[in-house]
Amino acid sequence: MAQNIIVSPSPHIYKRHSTQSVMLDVIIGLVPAMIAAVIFFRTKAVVLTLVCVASCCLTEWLCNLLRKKPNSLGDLSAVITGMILAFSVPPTLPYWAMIIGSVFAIAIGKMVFGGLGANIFNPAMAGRCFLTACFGTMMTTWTVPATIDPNMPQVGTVSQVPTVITQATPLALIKEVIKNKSAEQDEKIAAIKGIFKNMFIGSTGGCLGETSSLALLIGGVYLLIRKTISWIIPTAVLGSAFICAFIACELDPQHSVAPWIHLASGGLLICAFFIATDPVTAPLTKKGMWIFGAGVGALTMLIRLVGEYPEGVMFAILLMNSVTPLIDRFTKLTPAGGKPNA
Amino acid sequence: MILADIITLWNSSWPAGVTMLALGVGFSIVLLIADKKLKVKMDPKIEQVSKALPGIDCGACGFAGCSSYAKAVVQNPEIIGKCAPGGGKVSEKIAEILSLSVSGSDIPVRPIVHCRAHKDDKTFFGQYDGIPTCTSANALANVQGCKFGCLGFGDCKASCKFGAIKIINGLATIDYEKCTGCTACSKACPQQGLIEMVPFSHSAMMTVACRSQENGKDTKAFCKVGCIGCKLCTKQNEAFVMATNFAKLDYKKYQPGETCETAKKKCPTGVIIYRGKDAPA
Amino acid sequence: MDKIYVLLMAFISIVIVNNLVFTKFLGICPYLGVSGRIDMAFGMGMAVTFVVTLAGTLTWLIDHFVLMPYGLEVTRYICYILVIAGAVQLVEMYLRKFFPPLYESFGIFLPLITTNCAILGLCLFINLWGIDNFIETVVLSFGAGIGFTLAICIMAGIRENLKTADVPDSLKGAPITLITAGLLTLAFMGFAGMIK
Amino acid sequence: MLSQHIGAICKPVVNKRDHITTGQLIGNAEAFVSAPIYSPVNGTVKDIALQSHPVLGRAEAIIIESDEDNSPKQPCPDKFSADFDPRRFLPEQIFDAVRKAGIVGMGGAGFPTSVKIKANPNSPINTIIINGCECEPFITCDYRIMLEWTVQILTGVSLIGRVLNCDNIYIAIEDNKPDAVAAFKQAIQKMPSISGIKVVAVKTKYPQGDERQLIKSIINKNVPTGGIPPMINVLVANVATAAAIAEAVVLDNPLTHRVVTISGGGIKNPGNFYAPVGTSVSYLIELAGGLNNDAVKIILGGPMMGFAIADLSTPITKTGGAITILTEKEIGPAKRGQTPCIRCGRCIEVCPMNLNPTKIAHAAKHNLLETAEEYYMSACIDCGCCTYTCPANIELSGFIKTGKILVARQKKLMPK
Amino acid sequence: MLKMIGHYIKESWLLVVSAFVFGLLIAVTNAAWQPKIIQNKITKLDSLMNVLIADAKFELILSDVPVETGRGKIAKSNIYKATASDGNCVGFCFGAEGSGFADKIELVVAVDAEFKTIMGYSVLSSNETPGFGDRITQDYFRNQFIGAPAAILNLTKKGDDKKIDDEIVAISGATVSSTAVVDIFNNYLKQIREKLAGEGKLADGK
Amino acid sequence: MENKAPTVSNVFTAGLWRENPILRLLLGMCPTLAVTTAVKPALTMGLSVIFVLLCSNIVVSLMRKLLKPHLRILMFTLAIATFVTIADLFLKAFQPEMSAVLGPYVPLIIVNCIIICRAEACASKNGLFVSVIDAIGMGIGFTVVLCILGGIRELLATGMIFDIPVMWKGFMPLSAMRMPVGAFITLGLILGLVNMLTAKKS
Repeated sequence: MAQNIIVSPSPHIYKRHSTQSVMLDVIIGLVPAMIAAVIFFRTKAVVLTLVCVASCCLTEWLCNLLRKKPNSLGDLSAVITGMILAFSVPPTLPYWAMIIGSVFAIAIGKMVFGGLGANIFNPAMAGRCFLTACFGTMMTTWTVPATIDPNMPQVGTVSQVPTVITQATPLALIKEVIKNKSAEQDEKIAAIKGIFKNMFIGSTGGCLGETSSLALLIGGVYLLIRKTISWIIPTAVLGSAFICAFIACELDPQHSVAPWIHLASGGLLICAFFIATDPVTAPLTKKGMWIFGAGVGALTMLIRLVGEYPEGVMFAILLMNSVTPLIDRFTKLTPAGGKPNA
Repeated sequence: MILADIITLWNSSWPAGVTMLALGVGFSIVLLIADKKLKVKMDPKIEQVSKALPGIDCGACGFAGCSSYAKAVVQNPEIIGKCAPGGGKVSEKIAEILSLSVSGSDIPVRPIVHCRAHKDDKTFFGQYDGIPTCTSANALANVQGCKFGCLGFGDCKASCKFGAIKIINGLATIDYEKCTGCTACSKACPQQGLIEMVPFSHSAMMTVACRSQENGKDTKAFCKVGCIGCKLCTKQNEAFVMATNFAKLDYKKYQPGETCETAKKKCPTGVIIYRGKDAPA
Repeated sequence: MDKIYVLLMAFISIVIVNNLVFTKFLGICPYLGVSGRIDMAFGMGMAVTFVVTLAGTLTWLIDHFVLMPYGLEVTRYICYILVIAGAVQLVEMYLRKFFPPLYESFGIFLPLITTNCAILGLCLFINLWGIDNFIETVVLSFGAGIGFTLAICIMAGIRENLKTADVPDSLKGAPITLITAGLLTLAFMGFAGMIK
Repeated sequence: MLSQHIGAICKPVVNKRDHITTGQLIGNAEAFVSAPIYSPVNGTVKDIALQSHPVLGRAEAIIIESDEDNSPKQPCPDKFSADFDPRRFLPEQIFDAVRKAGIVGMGGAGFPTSVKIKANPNSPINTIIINGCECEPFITCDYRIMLEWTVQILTGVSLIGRVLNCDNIYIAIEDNKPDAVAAFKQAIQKMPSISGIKVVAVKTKYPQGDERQLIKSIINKNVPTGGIPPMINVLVANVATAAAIAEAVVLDNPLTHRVVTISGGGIKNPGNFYAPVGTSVSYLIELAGGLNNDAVKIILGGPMMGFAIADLSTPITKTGGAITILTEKEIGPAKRGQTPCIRCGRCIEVCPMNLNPTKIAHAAKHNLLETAEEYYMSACIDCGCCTYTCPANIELSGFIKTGKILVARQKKLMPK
Repeated sequence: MLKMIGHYIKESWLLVVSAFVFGLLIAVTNAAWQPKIIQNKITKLDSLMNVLIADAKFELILSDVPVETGRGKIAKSNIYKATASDGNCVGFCFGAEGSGFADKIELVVAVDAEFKTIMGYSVLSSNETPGFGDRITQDYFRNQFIGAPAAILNLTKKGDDKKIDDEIVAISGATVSSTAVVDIFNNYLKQIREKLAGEGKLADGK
Repeated sequence: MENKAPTVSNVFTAGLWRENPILRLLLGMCPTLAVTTAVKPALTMGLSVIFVLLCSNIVVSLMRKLLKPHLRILMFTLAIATFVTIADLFLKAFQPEMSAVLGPYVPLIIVNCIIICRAEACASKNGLFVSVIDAIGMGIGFTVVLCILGGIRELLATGMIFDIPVMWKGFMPLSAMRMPVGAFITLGLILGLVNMLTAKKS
């Protein structure tokens, strides 16, 4: 009988899309932020991102080689990890530190769990956390974007220019206001309020890809339109962060800034659209997504307002990642017909 | 002088000694009473296993203490070998206790695969392109011609905790040196009766390695080495009995001897073979 | 009010910021061992919470009313371990005899706890921190138990997911659990500095 | 083929080399949940042996060699007229006729219809839904008979209503078949004796033909998980079944033939055929012009839930309404291989049963049957939507099916 | 009853005897090494204080002084008086503690005899984050305190860390730890001064 | 297998590799993680464990014939706690710095499963000589792993070993290695490596 006849379980037809196409969408969504980063940080942004993506891919390739598994670079997830990691570090970070972060992100954050789909924590955020733990000072030193100061040190000159011109990020300023109840607070709050427009466009000090709210919003809307991400998580993250910031503002208007400044600053937008929506590490069910998003938003604000670090996104993401299995478990779906024998 | 030293020492240290003494006395009483009054009756097998375990309640096995693990391992022998402090010796001991309880006698029970068809011996209609496990494949028709033989995807191999099963060219083959008779493979195999637990009264057991219920013609069409139900062997020795279109060996009646050898020789498809540790190749 | 604030802060601190598992490495053995399934982990956590509260309080009382007044500090460790072991054993028997369902759900974990260093560790830390307030001791002990429960439940949730993951063979079991715990400590770093 | 339906397997009542005629009883079983089998042709019993079966692999069958002078049976919709009155028949009469004719659910499950229409005083049926939704893409057999046998179907429908004493009847037809809807509406108007039959157009989407989905879309009720429609006083019957009932009751013909759709890119002349039950697939393929060169998959049933076969001597059964022959192009990207699950949740979105397929499938894959059951594996209806939609090409429904088999086996091994 | 006691003795004599023996063993060891342990503590404290106030002898003048460390918490502090070889009081040292980033920070603080200038501090124990908070043990941070006025200290983020005044420049990335140290100073200086003044031990306006 | 008289080298190497308490048996994790920020405390800890292990094995081995089953564990605990107290006093008296660094992890040796495990599995069944060898083997196995772990962490976190700088100039220390995360991940990877090696061997 015909040997070319295939026998397999049903179903016998499949939809025409793949993991790769889903990931490609995310990369496209990150492009506006990339463009903004290039505008503000010039070649530094390009090289940092390239270094990061390259080392992520290389690490993944090596890990697969070591495990004698087929190469999994094709799914593009390593590229996304590299991009997000690059976007979430200050542009001054030396390349070798970047490489350490990337290797940690892919090897420890992802490959030890069995590669894509099995990782419990968002690899990029794990990498960023590790970098913060290792090089705290470096991770909290930001250069002024090239658009503000054209003399900003270019690539390769970091070591030659002894004092890099630094500017605290809006978040760091906010933190200072909260922590030091000193006399200059009003002045500082005014300063923060003054740069809101800059923050929206992105010409403030900050992490590579996190400064421009506009670019991130464009990317996020693209993903939403393509239905690559669910609208629930961004809404929950931003909503709960807004509520927390609002409460803080009401309780202590002296030392807090308006909620929208919090939303527009730092990594909250990239988190809401690109990191928290990472399907691998977010809950599966709709209810779970609401809880997850709200948790991320609230924890971010908690750390920003009460904790030691100016930025709380990475910790909030990792913390919520860690409880994702529990959320999944407690938001278990009930079959359409109700629970059996109930 | 020395005496004075000793007295000072005694003076400074007797309270500690007495405290310990009191503690010792107190706890030994509590424990003795507990031992007497709160002893709970246990399944003798569980008790045996408990005794074999180190009893230090370290939790390394993932269970709540040694007694919990003992209980679990008796119910589900597949989780044998989780006691890290005890190591291999304890696992062996538990396996011994459990395998005794399976056979109920001193004769060890070991699995026999009732199929001897390798890939080249079988007829296939098409290519199977589904989940590569026997259970999945068995749910479909036409994965291979013979519906009763070994599918060769290795569900049994995956279930074996001792690495005693190999799939050799599409046929599950048991390494009787490593096998402990835990019955996991016979439970994992989707083909009914294909892997059967057999009392190994001898180190090499004769067997009719086929369970095809097809009539002889179809069996022949599907497999080069199947039992065609010719009944020749049943005429030689009464341990051979007929089932639906195939002969099988009643292992309880089996005694190695001349007549069995004749039956083996007379079998037209050579489906009567030896299995076991000392099986001739 | 201030007192309550102090107690509350102490509680949050021991549960999150100074979590025994993540910062003091206490109770790692059961953390690796019993975190395979959520129900078991939760039972274990509850049992630990119960015992640690009991043990922390008892040892504090013994320390302050027996050992210190009579200058018997040198026998402290022995007293601690024996008190813990004894208390655990008694509770276990009591439960088994009078509350069998309760025993089934968390009593079976009790013998395991005697060798859990979280218990003895906490007693020692309370001693080291020089806590001389009875209520604070109770709160700290209870909080330590809750912290352990939190940590082990999170881990159990993660491990249930990891069961179906393609973790490299050599990393299966304890290694991957340790690495996960490492990443968890990274995450918990975020809470640092929240408690003054 | 003696295993044609759910329930007790029939025993042959003829012997090797017997000569039999069309409509002669050849297999029967005493059990309640069963249906007799009749010969569709005149011929000689060649053998009683194991034969390929789409589900069971090999099953006992009566192999009949057809006589040469066999004149094929023709469908008989013209024997039914609009002035039919179901009150001519007593409920018991209808029941007996259905039981005797060996009618089973012809939509796919093959549950003996006689059992289904046996009135149960504990849960009286108050709604009857006649399922005119094709169960899967590619299949058009129900559509054809709805257009051509409209009156016969309505006769059958009214008989079901009569036997269950229920006149709240819906005929559900997908909204991409307006002509079928119109045909029924027209026919109903012409039939004075029947009342209470409503024709409903439902959304065209897979798996609309599943009885649970149908009940949900028509009367917005959920069948309890693990339960059956009668639990919420609903009966669902396929249009072909209704037609067969009409034939059995009015003309006293046993069920020996059915309409089979042969379709897909792999066949030369796709179409619907009125074929004797038990005809081999190879014969039908020949009838439809033979296979194209690029045919790679032969499926008994539709592409979503059908059974792929390779042995073309497999006969069709009472339940098998279609043979689908797919080319590699039609199959889609399956050949690209599986990639890891990225937990995107698309399978959850499409699951008609509101389950968590990825969780269940992964648990089943790793033999964590308890976990799989915790996530209600048994509620899965095997529709295959999850596998269809998975971007990682994971055979979710395959794993779930395997898991269900394992659970069933485990229950068998450890009776409690 | 007697039988039970007999049974008991038979079962557990070994335990009881060894408990007693072990108890004695510990006690003897303790008796032998305890003086050394106490000496160690004193030596450590002395050496720490000696770094702060060189060439002085230290004498415990007040022990277990209750100090409020904020939010109603009470800590106990020992105060030592430093006497130079000429017999003059050259300053005071006291133990001080407060909550740091991760755990308690314990310091030894030295002030001059008039309680006007800080003479420095040493870290007795801390469990601060390595690389950040644990820099409170490093000289560049500690030196800011030497010579600073024994009044309220302020913490700033930027400034000259070489200048000696009441402005303390925080360790970058470790604001909490820096704040903790400054808070300890602000807390203790006031309370200890009051205590000493109250006891009349302060060499005021000499 | 258990009937064979264990040879000295057999017993000794068991602790070093085949049944290494940390790498293979996963016992005594708390000190392994907590005290390995550097080599020195790791070594101190290891030596303390060797001492306690040795003493308790000797005592248990001597008394093994007198032990009553249900009082056995209590007896072990008592002996172990005693020796731990002695070790603690010794450190306080002669290594005050290390004692401060190790803090409560020294008394926590009491609940270190290695010791009670060896008492139960080896000393209560074997003679004095075997028990002593076993204790030394196990203790050294424990210490070596502790030192390796401490070494890796100290090297990466500070660029030093035994407080002597060994890394190249300009090396940026990875301070995360000194934090808990470093401990967990390093040990996890080492365990993975060991599993890989053993899998290859067999």
